[in-house]
Amino acid sequence: MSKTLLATIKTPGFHFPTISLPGKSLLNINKKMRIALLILVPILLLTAFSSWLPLPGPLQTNLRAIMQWPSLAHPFGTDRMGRDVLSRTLSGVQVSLLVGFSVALISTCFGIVLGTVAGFFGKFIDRAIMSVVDIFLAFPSLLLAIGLVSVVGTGLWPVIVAITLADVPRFIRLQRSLVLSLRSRAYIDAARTVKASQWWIMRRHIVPNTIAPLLVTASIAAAHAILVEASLSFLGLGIMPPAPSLGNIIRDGQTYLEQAWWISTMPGLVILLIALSLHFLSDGIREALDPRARK
Amino acid sequence: MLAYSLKRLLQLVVSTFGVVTLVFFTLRLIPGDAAAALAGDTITGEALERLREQMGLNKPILAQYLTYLWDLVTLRFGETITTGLPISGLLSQAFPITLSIALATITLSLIIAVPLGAMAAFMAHKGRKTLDNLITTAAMLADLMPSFWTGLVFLLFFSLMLGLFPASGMVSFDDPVTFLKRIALPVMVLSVTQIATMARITRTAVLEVLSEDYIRTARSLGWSEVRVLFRHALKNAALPIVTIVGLSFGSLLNGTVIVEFIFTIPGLGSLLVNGINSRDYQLVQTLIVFYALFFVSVNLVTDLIYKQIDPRVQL
Amino acid sequence: AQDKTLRVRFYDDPAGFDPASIFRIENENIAFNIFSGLTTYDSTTGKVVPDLAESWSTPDNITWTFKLRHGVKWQKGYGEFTSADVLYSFSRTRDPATASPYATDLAGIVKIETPDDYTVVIQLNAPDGNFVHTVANYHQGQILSKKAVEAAGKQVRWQPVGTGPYYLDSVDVNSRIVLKRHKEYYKGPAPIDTIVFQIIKDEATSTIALRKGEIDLAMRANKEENLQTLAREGFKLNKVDNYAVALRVHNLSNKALSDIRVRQALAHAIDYEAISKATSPSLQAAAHSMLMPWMDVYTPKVPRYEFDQAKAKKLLAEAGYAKGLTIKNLSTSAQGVTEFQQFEIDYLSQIGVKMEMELVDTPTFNQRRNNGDFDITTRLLPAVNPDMILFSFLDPDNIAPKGLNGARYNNSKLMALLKGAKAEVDPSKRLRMYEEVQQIAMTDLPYFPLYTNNVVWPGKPGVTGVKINYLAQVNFYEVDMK
Amino acid sequence: MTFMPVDTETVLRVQDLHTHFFTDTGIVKAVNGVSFDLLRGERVAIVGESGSGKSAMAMSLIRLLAFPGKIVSGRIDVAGNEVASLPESELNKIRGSLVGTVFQDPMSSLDPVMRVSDQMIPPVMRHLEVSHKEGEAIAERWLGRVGIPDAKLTIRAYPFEMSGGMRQRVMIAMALSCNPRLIIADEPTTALDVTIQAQIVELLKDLTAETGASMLFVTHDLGLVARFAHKVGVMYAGKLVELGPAADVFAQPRHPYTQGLLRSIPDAADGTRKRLFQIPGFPPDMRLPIVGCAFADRCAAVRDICRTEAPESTYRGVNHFASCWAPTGLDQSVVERQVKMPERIVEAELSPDPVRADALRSDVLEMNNIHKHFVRRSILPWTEAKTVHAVNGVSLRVKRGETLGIVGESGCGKSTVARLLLGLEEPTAGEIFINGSAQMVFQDPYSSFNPKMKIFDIIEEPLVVNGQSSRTERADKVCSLVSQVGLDQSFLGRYPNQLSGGQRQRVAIARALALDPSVVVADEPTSALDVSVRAQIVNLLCDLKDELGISFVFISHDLLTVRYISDRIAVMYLGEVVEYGPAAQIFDDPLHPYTRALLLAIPTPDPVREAARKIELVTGELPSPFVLQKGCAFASRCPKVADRCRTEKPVLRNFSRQRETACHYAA
Ligand SMILES: Nc1ncnc2c1ncn2[C@@H]1O[C@H](COP(=O)(O)OP(=O)(O)OP(=O)(O)O)[C@@H](O)[C@H]1O
Ligand SMILES: Nc1ncnc2c1ncn2[C@@H]1O[C@H](COP(=O)(O)OP(=O)(O)OP(=O)(O)O)[C@@H](O)[C@H]1O
Ligand SMILES: [Mg+2]
Ligand SMILES: [Mg+2]
Repeated sequence: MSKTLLATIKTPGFHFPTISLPGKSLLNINKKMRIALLILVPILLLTAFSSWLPLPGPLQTNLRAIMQWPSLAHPFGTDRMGRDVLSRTLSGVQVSLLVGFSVALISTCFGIVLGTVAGFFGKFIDRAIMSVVDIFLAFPSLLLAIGLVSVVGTGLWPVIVAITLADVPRFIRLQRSLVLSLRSRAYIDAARTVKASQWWIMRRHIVPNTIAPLLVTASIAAAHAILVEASLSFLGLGIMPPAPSLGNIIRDGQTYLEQAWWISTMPGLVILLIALSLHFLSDGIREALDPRARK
Repeated sequence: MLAYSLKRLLQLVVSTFGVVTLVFFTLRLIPGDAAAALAGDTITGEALERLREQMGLNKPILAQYLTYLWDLVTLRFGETITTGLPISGLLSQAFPITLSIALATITLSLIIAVPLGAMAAFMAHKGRKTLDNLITTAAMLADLMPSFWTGLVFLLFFSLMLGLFPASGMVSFDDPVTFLKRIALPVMVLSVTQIATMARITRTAVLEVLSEDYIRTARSLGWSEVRVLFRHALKNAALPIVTIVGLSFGSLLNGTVIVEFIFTIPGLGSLLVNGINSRDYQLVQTLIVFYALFFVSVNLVTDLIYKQIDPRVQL
Repeated sequence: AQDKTLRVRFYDDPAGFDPASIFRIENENIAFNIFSGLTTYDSTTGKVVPDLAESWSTPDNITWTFKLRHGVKWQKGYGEFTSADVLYSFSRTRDPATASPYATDLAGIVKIETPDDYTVVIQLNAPDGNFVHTVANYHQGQILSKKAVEAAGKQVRWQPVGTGPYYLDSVDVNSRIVLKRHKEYYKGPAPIDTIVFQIIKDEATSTIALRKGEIDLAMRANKEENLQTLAREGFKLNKVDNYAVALRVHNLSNKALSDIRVRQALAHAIDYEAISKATSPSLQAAAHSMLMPWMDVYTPKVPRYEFDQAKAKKLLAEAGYAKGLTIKNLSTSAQGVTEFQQFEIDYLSQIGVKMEMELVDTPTFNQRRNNGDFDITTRLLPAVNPDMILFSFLDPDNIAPKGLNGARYNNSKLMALLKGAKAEVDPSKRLRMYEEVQQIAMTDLPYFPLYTNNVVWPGKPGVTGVKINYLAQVNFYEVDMK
Repeated sequence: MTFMPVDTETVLRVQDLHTHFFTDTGIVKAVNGVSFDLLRGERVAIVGESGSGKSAMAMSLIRLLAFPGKIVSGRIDVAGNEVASLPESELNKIRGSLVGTVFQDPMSSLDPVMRVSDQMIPPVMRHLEVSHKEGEAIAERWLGRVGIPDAKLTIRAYPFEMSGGMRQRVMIAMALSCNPRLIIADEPTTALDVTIQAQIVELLKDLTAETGASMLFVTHDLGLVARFAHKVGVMYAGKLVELGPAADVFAQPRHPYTQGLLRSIPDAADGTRKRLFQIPGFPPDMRLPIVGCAFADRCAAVRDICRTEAPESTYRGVNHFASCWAPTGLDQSVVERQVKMPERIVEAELSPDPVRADALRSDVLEMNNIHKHFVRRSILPWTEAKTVHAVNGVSLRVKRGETLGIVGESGCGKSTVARLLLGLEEPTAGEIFINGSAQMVFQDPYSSFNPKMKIFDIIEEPLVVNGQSSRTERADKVCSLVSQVGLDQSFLGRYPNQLSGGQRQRVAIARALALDPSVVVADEPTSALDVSVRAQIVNLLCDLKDELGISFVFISHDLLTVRYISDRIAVMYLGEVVEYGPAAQIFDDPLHPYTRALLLAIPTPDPVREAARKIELVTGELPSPFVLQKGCAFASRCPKVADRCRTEKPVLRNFSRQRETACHYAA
């Protein structure tokens, strides 16, 4: 009898009332994610296929088309060097998203590992990790950024590393506090009573339940990273032109705010859209991950 | 209480030592030194060497480290390498400025953000989503404004067009009105992001509290919703707000470089960046010790405020 | 009459005003107004004119006799200026204990004599026709009061005492420097009583401050868009053209760059004229020589490199780089990648040269540039003395890291000509020799002149007499305001 | 129906009240046409299944519904005020003054960051229009009246400085302080200990009688109803299906649901164990339209008309109304179907069959003089750390197939004993032997599941971590486990939140059985459950014990259930066992004064017996667990305390062959 039962578990006829894996079904349930994707997908598509668009390259200067108003030929106008702002924005989106996602991803990974270890094992390990975290928190992130840039030069990776270094302590703290609050949950005890190993408990019970709040923080961190990159480039530590990032386009265009507002405003709007959709996306995923929200 | 403070102080000493050591060696890992920093277009290599010697940069690193530690212990901050000015003097000039800007920013932000956040939470709690969405989205957008951008826009608008605030000038405490006018713009620029963060935190915290039982109790005693919101809900939601204020305070002390640059505010941020840019080891190290001290003091004060707000908090 | 106060934007940090260790042009400009030299530069023509020395003479460019002005008073009551102060000042700079980077500039002095209070005789180890530049009111040429220096002790850089038109009243390193006029200045008191230098670092803020009337004059503005706004609104753009030339330094120990055809190809590949015109017509112009047109030894008769990408490609192909090559350009992160450099990158990419920017922070940049640790980089040396430029850049004795010859250029023929020219007394012969030097340099192209720099000090229309000299400095004695 | 004018004696009149929650997934019709009157001084109890709309109805009365709840239609008249249509500001004048409210959880119902005085005095000042000083006097007087010893001092305290019972007293004092005419109490004692609960109930009873206030209180506990209420209203799916005088309803319930509810409680008087009555099925989804009688699907007396037409509320006796098509509800035949339960094992011990007795005599679990001390260190290094003697020398044995019940007040160390048994805590001293393995069923099944795991994974987990068998074998085992606890396999793919409370507890039990344990420790496994569901779980546990021969350790506040399920009982007080013996004997003849007080405090679901009973309450609060008592721990509250009790600690000693007690004067 039990053999046939097993078969029923595996057949599609078996009743799984709600989604279990991200996929088509996720889109169905979640309004927020749909809004987010509605914004994000077109931007990403445009970005990915920007070379197919009838636009000049992002680095292509044109001395005869300096600071032109937005027009059909240049939907976002042109900048001080006659480059097409749309084309630059699109390629800036790639860079900025890379920065944002890498920072969020790396920070989250470090946060999960170190925060979990600190919170779960407590005692000496906790104290050791947290005092290092405190040191990093008291350490001006700017100095880190400058140090890094001086040693390895400017570029994408130094920027990502610099921002990540400043973010990681926060993630560790967050994860630790989440773990601390989870550690006393009844289901952890329940797992202990069946002699589950520490490793198993961390992997199966603690970490999955910290993902949702971490995700929200990560999406904020991603949006912030895009901005911090802009500020770093203001200080000459970010991604350097002519390579465009949303940050440095805005920063460069900022000086022409009176003469040519579009140079910084248009990519600024794109950042806002991206951040908004990241926010919705993370919120949506969080809801989708939360079985409690399912009825 | 005193004992608690002492314990925190001990913590401080340990972590400061860590920070100091880290900073000392990080700084020296960075290529270029004070002499190189000073050298502009015109200085030759030979002259540089002479300068380096004069600045005491030729001594072995370990010797420099020990001297430095000893100076710290004996509370001698010394002089900057590049300008020969006493560091304590620079600090005592820059710190009050930064502090007042930070305080003003926090105050302004709290005054605006807390009612906004509370309103948003209240509306969300009542299911009236429009205003909540409006505030939440506005906060998100404000959070995303880079300060170099808002700085310029504010300058153009409030200073040039409306003529309300000066764009430059001495930052002096002699005349409070002038002083306030002078720091008004930087404070406004810094507040934009602070308001966004605080409003968001307030909203989340208040929203959580609003569904607590004791809120219902207060309502059942006949208090109006507004009174319940501001007397009961806010007080209970204060812990996360205080936490974020503490963190903001820390970041306002070292994270305002851009604003200080734009508005020519001679604060700690500029001091630090100048120090780093001119590789003035002495200055940077001292500043960082100062930061660490301040950081821990803010934490301490935050904890004490916790205790004040929520008597359940154990110190 | 009411006391006049001039408010001037100052864009850097005050770093002290000891001539022996002064750096950075803004600080130097203050020192320029506090101190005097034996000679100084005419603000308009750039010619060397008398200052503390009323006259001078030399029979052989080796022994120089200066007759000093009588009755010149030190600021802050330090009494009268005499030849002893000259002796003291020069000896102080030369003293290794002072560790002055400018000691080398005075290294040629063998002996200084002061036969009386108003005569100074200086003997050099080799003939130097341009020695009057060395003793001009600039760095090593500025004369200090012995008494004042000794009184100030370690704080000498913050307590400068000179004989110039203004004395230092107060410094707040964070926000401003206040100069007051020296009432006993030997030419008579300056028209303005107080000059307040306000520190405003951000260009945009400075422009707004000027437009709002918070300052009267901005020391140097370097953003074209701001200048246009100011001009439109009726501000006066006080200006000196061609103050210095920005040179691209080609490191000749780099394999590709050691090939003269590659260097010439780079020169042909970019339309420098168009870039300057398009991006900052008021701030820069295309350059064709290492020297400035206003220098007496300047010659336009040097090879020119027209914008011709076909030719550039051909030259590259001949040098064996038909497939292109990559060059690293060392630059400072403080400045970022300038628009000019972005254009260069774009133009060079069209002939298959990939110019990669190596951006490092300023101290690192300075260190590496001084050590000659780069493929190409940029250097701009403001100087009035042509020898200063030519020797610094071309003399093999000055090869990095010892000196500024970052290209590591070593051409004995050119050197012989240059040394000869420096010693030559006959003006026409001298000029011809300088011409030949310039021709060789522009053919070999160890350095390529990217553009000449203009300096603009925008100010209110009522501020008059802002004449910027070729060291980009303003003599505030001449400035007045309505 | 027309709305009748309210005479002076009628304090509350509710007429055809409809309250809906407008959620994203549909409109929850929580209250669906409720009408009743409440006279001056009358106490009405509202009982019913969880989710039947009791709270929604109660909160509607003063319009304190949480978003998205809304009163849709109906009239509510509180002493002449039309609450449903009153503007908010007018309503605020009624709240707190005309109507006082007491909520369920005393721990969370007081503002944690405000002193009692700041919460109590301002409403008094406002509603009675008195000065601060007078207000303070009034507040203190009320605190005194609710039995708070040092009112002047206590009023300065923060809620966290008080015990739960004290806090609930403060809540009551607050509710009464403005002389309300109506008190609404939503499960005012559910979160409290039996002994404290009894105190609070008596207090409310006395005070309402004294002030003439009427009272509406919501509860799950039918025993309480019997002790306390004049009238009972039974709610089911948003409707009052039965309403009548308490004695009448208990004696002659007319609605099948009421009848089922009353039968699902173990009978305190009955020595023999019958299988508890279970109401099958689940309450209807209140988002869907209900055709006919909402109870039809679960009703044994269902007939055709029930499925098409909803029954009106009809007269069934003096003031007694019920909504059912059947005149008397269930017929006897259904009721008789209750099965007899297996006999208690302790009796068997005395049986002559030597083989069986031998097998029974083997202990599966033995605890010898176990101590567990928690040290609470302050952050200050030199202040003395406080030690909680959570378990202070407990020795227990559980035999194979036996159920040991542990009862005792909150904080007496029951859970700690459970955790020690499972190895979740290390004992400070003493030894524990387990023959085989122990597993646990937690109080709140929901929180004992990882919300991110599916039921299948939850049950499978013990098998996986113990490296048992292959995937397929594990799946087999999981399937057989769920069917063992009476669940359908379709639940395996769900998440815990998609299950009802009873189903969750079944899952928890299935999981506990996965590793074939010899002992299952159940720490309050039914206290988070509904009365009717509780019966199912209790029945299930009894069945399992019988089928599998597993031993149980059953911890509960619910003494009736403990008595029903246990073979032997240990009564704990402040970390010690004060009485130990066969369940029936202890219940019938308690030896220790504490046991006696505990038993007296249990309300029985029988208004006649409750009315006849003279309730002697223990007074006073639990002593602090931080202070180790020198003499008998119960001395401070014991009615029979003598000098010897304060100086000499009584030890657990044999009283008779099967009974042990720790009292100097046990007779
Ligand atoms: N805030 C809310 N939002 C949506 N639905 C709600 C809300 N509060 C209650 N409900 C629904 O209204 C119905 C009645 O709930 P109510 O709280 O009145 O039940 P109850 O009888 O008090 O149950 P319990 O005994 O568990 O307290 C339930 O189906 C519940 O799911
Ligand atoms: N981890 C712990 N740290 C400190 N004290 C604890 C801890 N666990 C329990 N205690 C204390 O030990 C005592 C006994 O607690 P326990 O939970 O065993 O009581 P209980 O009888 O289960 O109560 P309840 O009926 O409320 O569940 C209490 O005073 C409690 O505060
Ligand atoms: Mg309820
Ligand atoms: Mg317990």
